[in-house]
Amino acid sequence: MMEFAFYLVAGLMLLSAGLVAFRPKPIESALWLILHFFLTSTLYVFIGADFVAVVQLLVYAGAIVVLITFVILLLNLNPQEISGGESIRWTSTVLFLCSLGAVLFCLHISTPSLLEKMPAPGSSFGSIEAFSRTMIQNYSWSFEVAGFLLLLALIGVGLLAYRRPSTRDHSNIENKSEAA
Amino acid sequence: MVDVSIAQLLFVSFAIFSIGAGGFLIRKNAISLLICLELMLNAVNIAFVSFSRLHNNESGTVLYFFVITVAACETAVGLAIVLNLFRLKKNIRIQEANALRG
Amino acid sequence: MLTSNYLLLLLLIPFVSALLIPVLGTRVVNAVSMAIAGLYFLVVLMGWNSWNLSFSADWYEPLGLKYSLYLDSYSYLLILLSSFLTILCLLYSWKVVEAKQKAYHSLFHLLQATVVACLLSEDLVFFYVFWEAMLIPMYFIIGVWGGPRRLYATMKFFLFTFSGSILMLIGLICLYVFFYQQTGVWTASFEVLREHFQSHPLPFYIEQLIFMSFVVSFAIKVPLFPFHTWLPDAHVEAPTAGSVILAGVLLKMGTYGLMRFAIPMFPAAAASFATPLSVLSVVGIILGAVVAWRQSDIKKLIAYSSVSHLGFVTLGIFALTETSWNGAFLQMINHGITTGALFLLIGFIYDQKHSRDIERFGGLAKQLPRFSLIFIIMSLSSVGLPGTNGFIGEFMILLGSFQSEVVSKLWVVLASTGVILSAIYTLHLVQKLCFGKPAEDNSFMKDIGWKEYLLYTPLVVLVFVIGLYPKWIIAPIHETTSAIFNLMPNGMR
Amino acid sequence: MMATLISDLQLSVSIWAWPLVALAVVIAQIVFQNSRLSFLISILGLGANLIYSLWCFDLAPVQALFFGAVIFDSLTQFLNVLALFIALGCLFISSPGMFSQDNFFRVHYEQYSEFLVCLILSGFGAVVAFSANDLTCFFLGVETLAIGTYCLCGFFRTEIRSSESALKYLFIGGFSTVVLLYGIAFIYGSTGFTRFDEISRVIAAGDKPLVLMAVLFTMAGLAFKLALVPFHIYTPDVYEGAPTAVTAYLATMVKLAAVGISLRIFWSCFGAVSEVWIPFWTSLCVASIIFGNIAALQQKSLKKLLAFSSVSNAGFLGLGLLLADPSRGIGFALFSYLAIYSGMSLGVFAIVALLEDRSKVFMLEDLKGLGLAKPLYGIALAILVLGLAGIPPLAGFMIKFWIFQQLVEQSYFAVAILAALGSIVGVAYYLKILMYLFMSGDSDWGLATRWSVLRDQIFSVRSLILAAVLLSLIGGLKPDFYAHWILTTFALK
Amino acid sequence: MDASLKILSGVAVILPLLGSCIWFWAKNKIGEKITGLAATGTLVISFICCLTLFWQIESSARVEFFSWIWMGSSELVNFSFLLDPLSLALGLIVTGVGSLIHLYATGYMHGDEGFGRFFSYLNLFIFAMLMLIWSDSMPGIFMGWEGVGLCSYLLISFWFSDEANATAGKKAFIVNRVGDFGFLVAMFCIFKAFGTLSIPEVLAIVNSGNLDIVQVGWTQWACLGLVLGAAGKSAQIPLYVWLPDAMAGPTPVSALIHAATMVTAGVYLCCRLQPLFFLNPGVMELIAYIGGLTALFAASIAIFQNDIKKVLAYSTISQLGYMFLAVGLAAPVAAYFHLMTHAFFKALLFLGAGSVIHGLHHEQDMRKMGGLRKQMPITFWTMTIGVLAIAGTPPFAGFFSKDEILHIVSGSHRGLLSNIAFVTAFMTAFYMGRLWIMTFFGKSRGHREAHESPWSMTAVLCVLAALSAFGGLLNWPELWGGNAWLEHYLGQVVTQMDVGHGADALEDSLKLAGFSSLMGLGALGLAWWKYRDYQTQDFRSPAFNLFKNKYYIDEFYDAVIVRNLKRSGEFLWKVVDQGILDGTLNGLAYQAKKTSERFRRLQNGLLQGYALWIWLGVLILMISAWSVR
Repeated sequence: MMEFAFYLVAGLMLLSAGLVAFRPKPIESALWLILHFFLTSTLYVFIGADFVAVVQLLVYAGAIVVLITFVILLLNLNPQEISGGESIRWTSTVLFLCSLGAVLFCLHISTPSLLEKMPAPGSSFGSIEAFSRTMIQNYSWSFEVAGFLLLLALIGVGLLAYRRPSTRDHSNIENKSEAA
Repeated sequence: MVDVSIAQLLFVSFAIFSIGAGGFLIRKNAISLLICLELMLNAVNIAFVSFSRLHNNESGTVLYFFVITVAACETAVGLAIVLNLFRLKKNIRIQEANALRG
Repeated sequence: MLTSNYLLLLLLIPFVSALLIPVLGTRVVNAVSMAIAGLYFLVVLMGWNSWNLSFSADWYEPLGLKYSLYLDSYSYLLILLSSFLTILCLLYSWKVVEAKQKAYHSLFHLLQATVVACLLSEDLVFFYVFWEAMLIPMYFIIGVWGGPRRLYATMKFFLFTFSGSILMLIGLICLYVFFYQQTGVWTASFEVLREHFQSHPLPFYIEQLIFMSFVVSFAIKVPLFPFHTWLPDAHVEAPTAGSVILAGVLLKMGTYGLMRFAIPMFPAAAASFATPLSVLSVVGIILGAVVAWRQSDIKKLIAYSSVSHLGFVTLGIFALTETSWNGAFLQMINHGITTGALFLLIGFIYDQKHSRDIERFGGLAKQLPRFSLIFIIMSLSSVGLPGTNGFIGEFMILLGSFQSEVVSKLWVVLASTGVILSAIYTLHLVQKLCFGKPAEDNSFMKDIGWKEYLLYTPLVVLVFVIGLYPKWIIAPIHETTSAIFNLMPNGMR
Repeated sequence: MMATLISDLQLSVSIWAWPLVALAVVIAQIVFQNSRLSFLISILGLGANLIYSLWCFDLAPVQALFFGAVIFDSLTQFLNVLALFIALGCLFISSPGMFSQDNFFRVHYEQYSEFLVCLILSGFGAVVAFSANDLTCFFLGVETLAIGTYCLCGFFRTEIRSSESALKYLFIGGFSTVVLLYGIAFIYGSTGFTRFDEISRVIAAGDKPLVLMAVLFTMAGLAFKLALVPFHIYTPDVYEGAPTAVTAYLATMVKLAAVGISLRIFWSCFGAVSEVWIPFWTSLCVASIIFGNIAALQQKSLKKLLAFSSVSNAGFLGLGLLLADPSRGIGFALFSYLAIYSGMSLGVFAIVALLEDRSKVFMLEDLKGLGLAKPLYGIALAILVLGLAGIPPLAGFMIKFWIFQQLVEQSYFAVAILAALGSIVGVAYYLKILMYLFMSGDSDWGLATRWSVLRDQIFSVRSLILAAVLLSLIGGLKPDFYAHWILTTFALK
Repeated sequence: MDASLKILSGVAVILPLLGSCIWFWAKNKIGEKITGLAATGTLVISFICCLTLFWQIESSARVEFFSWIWMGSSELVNFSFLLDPLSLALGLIVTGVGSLIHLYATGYMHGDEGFGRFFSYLNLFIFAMLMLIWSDSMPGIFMGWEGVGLCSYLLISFWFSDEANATAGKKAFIVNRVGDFGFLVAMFCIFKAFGTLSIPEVLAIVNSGNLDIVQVGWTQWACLGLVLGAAGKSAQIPLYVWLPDAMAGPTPVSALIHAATMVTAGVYLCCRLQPLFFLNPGVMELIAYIGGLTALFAASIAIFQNDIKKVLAYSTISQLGYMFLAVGLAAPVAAYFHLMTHAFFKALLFLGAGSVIHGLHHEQDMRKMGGLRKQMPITFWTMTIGVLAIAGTPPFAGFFSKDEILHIVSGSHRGLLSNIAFVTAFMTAFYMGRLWIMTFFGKSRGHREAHESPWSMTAVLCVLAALSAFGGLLNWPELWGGNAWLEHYLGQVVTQMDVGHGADALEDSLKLAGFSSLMGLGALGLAWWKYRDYQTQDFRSPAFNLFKNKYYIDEFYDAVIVRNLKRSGEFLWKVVDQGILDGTLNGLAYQAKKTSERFRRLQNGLLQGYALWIWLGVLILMISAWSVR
């Protein structure tokens, strides 16, 4: 039963992934992405990583996708902007290469030791406590670095997107640079 | 709690990655590319979590966390850049961003 | 007797002057650099008969690289030649080169410096370093002050030579590393390596490979057929003084390398390659001569004649007999004198008429008798007329090669036909240039004056002094030759 | 536990001083809103860090800090010093815009402080990466570096080229990040650990099924950072579009981090299975040397040409990495190459930054006559370029020489020869730059740059150029000063 | 004694050298007359030196000066002279005839702008010639050998403004170079065989007789090389072609260099190294046949020449053929004897011709002459003597020398050769007669008023006439009660084939002499009959075109050798050098550029294209990993 459920979820994941990747409108893909993340968290539940599943929902579906959607709406792209019908040759090449990659991948990982079922995890696996202990102890340094990474991202975004009101003659610079 | 083999999980992960890669390679506007990037990172995350399960330790989970952190940052910066480019070019068609060719 | 600091002096004077000249005032550049060159020539003369000096200082100790200098008569004579020719070149360029004089003079001194450093170095890596560094000043001299197609020519010159020497680099690194692996000591000192690899020879095919890597690099510089095609272009495009140095000094570095490094290091391999290499030399002799005959550009003609002459030299070298080596080395110097003089002479008329087309001249013997006299004398010395220096060299080379065990007599006889061919193209040149009806538009040309006398007299004198009493120069050459041959295995002698 | 934490902090000051400087800049910016002040702070902070880390450069046995997440050994310290030098250099290169009255620069340099923070924090990322003893640190460091550079590339945000380069770098970088993440996932998956020492222990213990995948994906990811063929494909565009200071940063800092982390991954983790990855890695490096040099031949844009040259140099770096098995203590070639190459390319990019005109692409033709109009810049550029080409007696030659030497020593003969051939091709385009500099005949060097007003009072950049030139000269003529440092640092023989 | 020898020979050699250096510049300073006389004076002095040497040295002497080529291992070559009958006799002739001709030239070259240059070359020639005949080492000889070649080159193209002269000079030098090539190879072989190049040592080894087969083999090659060299210098088949063109030079030059002295160097060399040739009878045979053929060949051409100097040139070749014939038949003395007499009468003839030309303002075509008997009597009479001498009419010099050669030939029982010799003798007499008659008899054919030459020329003519009249006394055969002085004198160094003694031998020789002299007179008579009232007609039937065109040999050489050499030059330059070698290089460069261009186009600026590349890289890695696994 559970087996079937797993396969079902996996199949749905692939399907949703396909929709995410190949729906013409970005907004659609964003929405499909949310579904995909839901399915992913289900998968995590299946393999017993409950906490991860929660985080997946909160952070990914909650934060990132919303951010993306927001930007999409902000840009409110006109249809001819997004209807980038890609040439079929290009598509087929890429799809071929990707499937080739998948096949190779399978060839590489198909060794008996990997094919047998995974042993049942320890009782504490996936629990918040175990996770946070590991995180705080062994990975404290990485944690700090991650903090600085976020700071960097913040400032970087400011560098790229933020404009001081004091800036006077923007427009002409832009025109100039477009002309260039 | 199902018992599956790591190979199956890896296959799922890599299949999603391939799909994401495919989308990444053929979509025409920058936002979709970002989305596909997210898809791929998610695929990697599946691998991490599965391995974490396989080895029955939390390191994989930790990696998962850092990956989503990075994903968030990349998305943010990426969106900022896309915004900027949109300001400059009034479109975000990737194939038109080729001022540096040759 | 001079101390080993003398070598440092030899090395440093040109380097310092190369750095000094750019900061001088434009007005005095000519004079000062001439003065330095003259001074340097005197300093070099001072060292006559005091060779076998050596000097050594750590360059990079952990890998056993040393600035180790060694002065034997070979390197001494070439240094003498190059300093001598440098004076003449600067003297020639006195009123001729007006553009960017500082850079010009500085580059000539730099070239001198690199050449001297290359000749003095006993450490293989050090030798290689300056062997390559030599290219840079020449690259600029041709490229900046050269003719219309100078960019192509200088690029060809640089790349051609560089690609050869890269192979040599791999070869010498192999030696250097093998020695380390066998003894646990890092050194690139030629003497040490040679002794070691003669007592503990490498597998023969490896010896041959490394030897060939050296030979290819040197052969490109010489240039030996079929690597000679850069030479005509470089000569045609180079400014006169550049051609003189190129022909007089740079080409000699190749043969010098063969005699001083490649063959002493691997005599057996050399013997095993003697036949193909001497055949190439003979081909070079004949091809150079016959092609030279067909040229209408005078400089190109002389360039091809250089190919032919240096074919004699390499033949003498690969014949591996003492006589032929003495002859070969003497011929190197002769070629420096004669061809240098010819280039100077051609430059003299080129600067007046701005044409090198052989057909546009004629009857100069009437309008420029003094010029023609010197020109004919030099041509005869390049033909190898007995009594001039050319004969001694060619004669010793051919005689020695004929006695050699490793080279078949047939090739030597074929090479001797070069005597006929050289007469053909040289007399062709002389006739076109000096004889025949005077070309109507030569009338404005002026004959050589005191400056040119200053330029050519020493060369003419040398032609006859070496031609009639060569002992004074062969004796020192023979010292080194016999030293090298004494170190060769008995089979070689 | 607390005590160990504190002692670790004491030990690793030179690492976490980076983000401290960044924070200081942020605060200063918030308070004073003065980009010059922030510049001063960052210079002082990094300088202090540099002095400090040179001051207490201890060669104590390897210490793993922060529960073994960070490894603070001589490699970390050495690379940290280099990273500080590079960061300072790039700050210098980017500084002149501050003083510009020009509209373009005024607009962008209003956010100079953010620029500084990004630069410093990404530098911190680099340090974290090569000081990592743990997959997470490694990954986070690499990503910090990457994201920082994405932002830096887009610094001139009103300029399409700059934004585009940021866009490309981000997307392709993100793609490669995924690949790299797969590598990490497989490392973790095949061993179950994230600490390098444990990983290596497990891998050495016996063959794990996924190790091969781990090697392949990690290699792909790192090859992207190091810009090896075919993962170099983004370099020309990104280098072209990015602000020149950032280009310099990409060409030096990113490669530095990549080399450091590759050392750790390949030799510390995969040391036991070196026979698995060495063939792949070697072929990548050789491909980049040959491809990069050939591709550069026809480049008209200077920065793209330099991008390709950096590709070929990355190939040499990769070879150095191949030869730098720390367990056998033979990293000398790699480290000297890293140091000298970074110095030289910083110098080159500094000159480019001085001469360039952001409003259009910097073409090779724009160099025409520079050597005559501004001889000092011309000569400096010539020296640096010749250094990159590896012409003796410059430092560029010595580092290549050591690479070749170790290749031969570990008997990678074919690799050595291929690399040599590649560098022959390379010389051609470096010489082309010299041609444009000196041989274009006309001295009307008319590249109207926005900085022409203040070009002559930029002390910082000129001092940087001077330093690079001196490094390139002295490093060749007297290599001891850095070689000894490296040797003692790594206790190499 | 030795010191005096050294000084004498040194002076004899050095004076002309110094002279040549001086006259080149001096003429403008000190004027023509003094220059000419001084130049002649130097020659006279060295002639006197030679005479004294001739008296002082009874058998032979070596005079060492200083070492020349020093090969490091051993003193190889010295500047040192070997003064023995061979060299002394020839030295006398060179300096003697030389000084006469210098004197003549002062008159002949009067008013030429290159006057000083001319004498300096002439002196230089004497120097080189003395080096040639006196040096005791092969390279020494070679130095002189090439030196005379150089001088002949310079003198032939003396009036260089005319392209033809320059070309002729070039031709002479290059053809000689071919010979010199043989000489060089010969030297190498000799050194290979004996380890020395000093002639006395070589001859000593050869005469000692203990040679192994290898050495003999080398000597054979050496001899062949020497034959080539001699053929080049002495204008024998196949290298005679330069001599006729050499007539482009001033007439005194033709007389001195191309008749009396230089061209005989080959003969001298063969006599000098006679023992070496004795080792190789085959080569001797070759020499004999070359000589015979050349004699006949050249004579047959001479009959049909109209340029007076060309006739003499071909006759010179043919006479040289006689000498080679003698040498080949191991009769060096005879050869030498003929060499000397020939030097006299041929110089006389040339100078006579020169005086005619001079008198006719540089008209050389015999068809435009005629009837000069009255206008230039001295020239006429002296020429007459010369003609009689060369025609071999007793008792003039030519008679004895030629007769001796004929005698030897007929004695050597080689039917072909003896026939050739006799026919040639007949032809010689005929064409000389033709020349004589066409020039001096009949009526004058359209030339302007001729005048007798100045005393300096006529005087010389007289002296030479005397010499060629009585030169035969030098070697009055013993058979005819003479003392055969020359034979004994040279006998010290060379060995002459014995021609027999006794009554029957006498009878034979007398028969022979009578026959040959009658033949000569007959030929002259024939010529008189044919040409006495010569207008403009000559042998007109096309059957003679072959002879008129000198057997088309020049054309043949041009077509076969020169053209092909040129063509191969073009080929090597255009095809091999620029086509293959440079082509390969430029091709490589071009390919590199094209590849680079492709790579550049590969940077199409499309982000996803780049991503695809990276993806491909990953795939490639995976595939290769899979395939190696």
